[in-house]
Amino acid sequence: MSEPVQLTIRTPAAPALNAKVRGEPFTDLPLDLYIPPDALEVFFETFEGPLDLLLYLIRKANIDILDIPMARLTEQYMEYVEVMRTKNLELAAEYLVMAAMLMEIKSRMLLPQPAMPGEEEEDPRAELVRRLLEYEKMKLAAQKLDALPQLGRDFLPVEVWIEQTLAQRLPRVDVVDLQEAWRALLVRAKMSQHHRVTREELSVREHMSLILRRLRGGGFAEFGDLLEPTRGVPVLIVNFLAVLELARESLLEVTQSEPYAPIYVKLAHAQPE
Amino acid sequence: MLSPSEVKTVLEAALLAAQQPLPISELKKMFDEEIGADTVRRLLEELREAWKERGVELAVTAGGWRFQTRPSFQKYLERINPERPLRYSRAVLETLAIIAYRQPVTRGDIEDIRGVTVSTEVIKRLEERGWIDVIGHKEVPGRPALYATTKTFLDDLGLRSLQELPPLEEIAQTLDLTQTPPPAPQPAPDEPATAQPSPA
Amino acid sequence: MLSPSEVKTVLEAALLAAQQPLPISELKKMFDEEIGADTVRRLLEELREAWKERGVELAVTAGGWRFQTRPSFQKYLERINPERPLRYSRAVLETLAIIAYRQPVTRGDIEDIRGVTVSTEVIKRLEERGWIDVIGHKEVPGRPALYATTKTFLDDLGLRSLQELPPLEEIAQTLDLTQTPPPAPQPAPDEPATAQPSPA
Repeated sequence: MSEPVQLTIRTPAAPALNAKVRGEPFTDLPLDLYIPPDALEVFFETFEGPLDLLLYLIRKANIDILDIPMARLTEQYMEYVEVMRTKNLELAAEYLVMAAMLMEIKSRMLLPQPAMPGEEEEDPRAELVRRLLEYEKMKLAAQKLDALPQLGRDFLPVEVWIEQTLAQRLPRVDVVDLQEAWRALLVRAKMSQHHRVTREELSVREHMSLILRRLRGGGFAEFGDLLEPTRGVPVLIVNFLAVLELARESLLEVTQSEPYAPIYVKLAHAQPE
Repeated sequence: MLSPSEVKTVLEAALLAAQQPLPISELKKMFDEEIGADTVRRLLEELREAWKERGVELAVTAGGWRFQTRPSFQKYLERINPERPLRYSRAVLETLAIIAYRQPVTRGDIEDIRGVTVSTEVIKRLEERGWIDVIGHKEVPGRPALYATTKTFLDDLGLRSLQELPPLEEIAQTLDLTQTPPPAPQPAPDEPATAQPSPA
Repeated sequence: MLSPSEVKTVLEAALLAAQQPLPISELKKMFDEEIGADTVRRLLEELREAWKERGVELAVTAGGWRFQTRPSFQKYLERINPERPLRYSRAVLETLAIIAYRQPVTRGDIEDIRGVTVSTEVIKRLEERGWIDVIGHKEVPGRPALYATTKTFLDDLGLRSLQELPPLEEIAQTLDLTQTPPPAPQPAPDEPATAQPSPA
């Protein structure tokens, strides 16, 4: 299809058209509508769907929307749809559904009318007109909404810095948070089997940390001192287990020069810090 | 006990620092003394008057009182705030209009009015902007979501309530086709050319 | 050509709406006309003077000029800007929990348990808070640091010792993950039943 597209639309006046090609608004369309092929796609893209196209045809031809000449409108609509099809423009299914609807209305208009107006029989066009009017209302409302000053686009909120005199704020953490964190870990890793830590183990681990802290200087400590025997049997046992655990994890070096000599403990490879 | 002018200074500082519009009920909380809502309102009106000639104005929106820059200053401010929201497509704007004026609506309702399918993208953009949200589900098969506009929508457009939305244009006097059509040729209802916002 | 007072109005609006301090070089960009840095500085000084008696002041920081509330107004503002409690991210909380319950641990240990890498940022935040520190190095290749919780940690959480942390078994049981119930009701030897601190 290389020949130019020729559309004839009888139109007495050209009302404002909300269409733009390359940023230039289509204001004055010739009565015999000729659209350059490369502009055609842009032209059709300006329509938001069949209702939008129909509205354009109606308003352009200055048709009374309450008394639509169905034959003429359907014919013009079909011309556009045909152009879209022949130009291989992607034609949304809605355009075809609308075409079918228009034809149906047209054929119902041909049926014998009831003798008197105001009878039960509804105008076959009523539903279409209702939809066109509602859509046009919303289309215009959308333009008005867009014309309202908009935060971020047309004006900015004022939000001055709040100068804090108080100490820097720090996040709060309480025991429940830690509990929740651990619970989350369990749920994720299903590690209950691997990490069954008992209360005793926890105290062992606490004392492991304490012993490491004490030895941090790098020197030796006497095994007996580390056990803190004066703090009672539970502490002594926990400390003993802690030292064993540390030694097992190669964190401590335990030395004894000869049997029954004092046992000394120091950090493995302690480096002066 | 603070003098009225001290109260006004506090109100001004609070509103300048606020992250969102503040209603009078909230502003009152700053003062130990019982200060009536009427007094606060009067002082706010005085403040608004005092800011009249500035680049920033005190406005009232759905959420309360807010300082905001005047649109006429945007041309200066945008040179140092280069990030601006993109303009919305017609699909987004029409969907927004339908939700704003016909809420609560389902996606199906929107599609009926627009005559085309509404993409998820369009709904998502409006949701992400915080302008619409799901307020329930329609009790029909599929229980489709019901959308409505939010307070943020009103705030961002500087509206106090949905009543302040631009009135819908009455395009035809009547939808009732059984009545006699209007005798005069109907003037084209298109908006004047100036009403259409010019794209930047 | 803007008059000096118009320029000042624009400067004020820009600074009130700015999200961060603005240097003079930035402020100058708003004007077509070549307005000298000296002029801008003089106008800013005038603005600063004009705001002297208000709840908001124009201040100069390292990054430039900015409006900020006066510290003396803090007491009013904080009643309506209820500071949302800051929260640590899940990564920080889980890392802290692991160090608390499994100390001394290396970063590798933490990563094993969490199943994801632990960022230096997370460790640093806890160290800066004074809640964890390095108490040694593990004698394995790379000599990774061993982390443990500090006394500050216990103090800040209102604990006398780590044993007052909720027992892990209890946590596990509430999940119904452990098959076998504990053999006997566990009598905590050195701790009254009420010792578990109630979170404030």
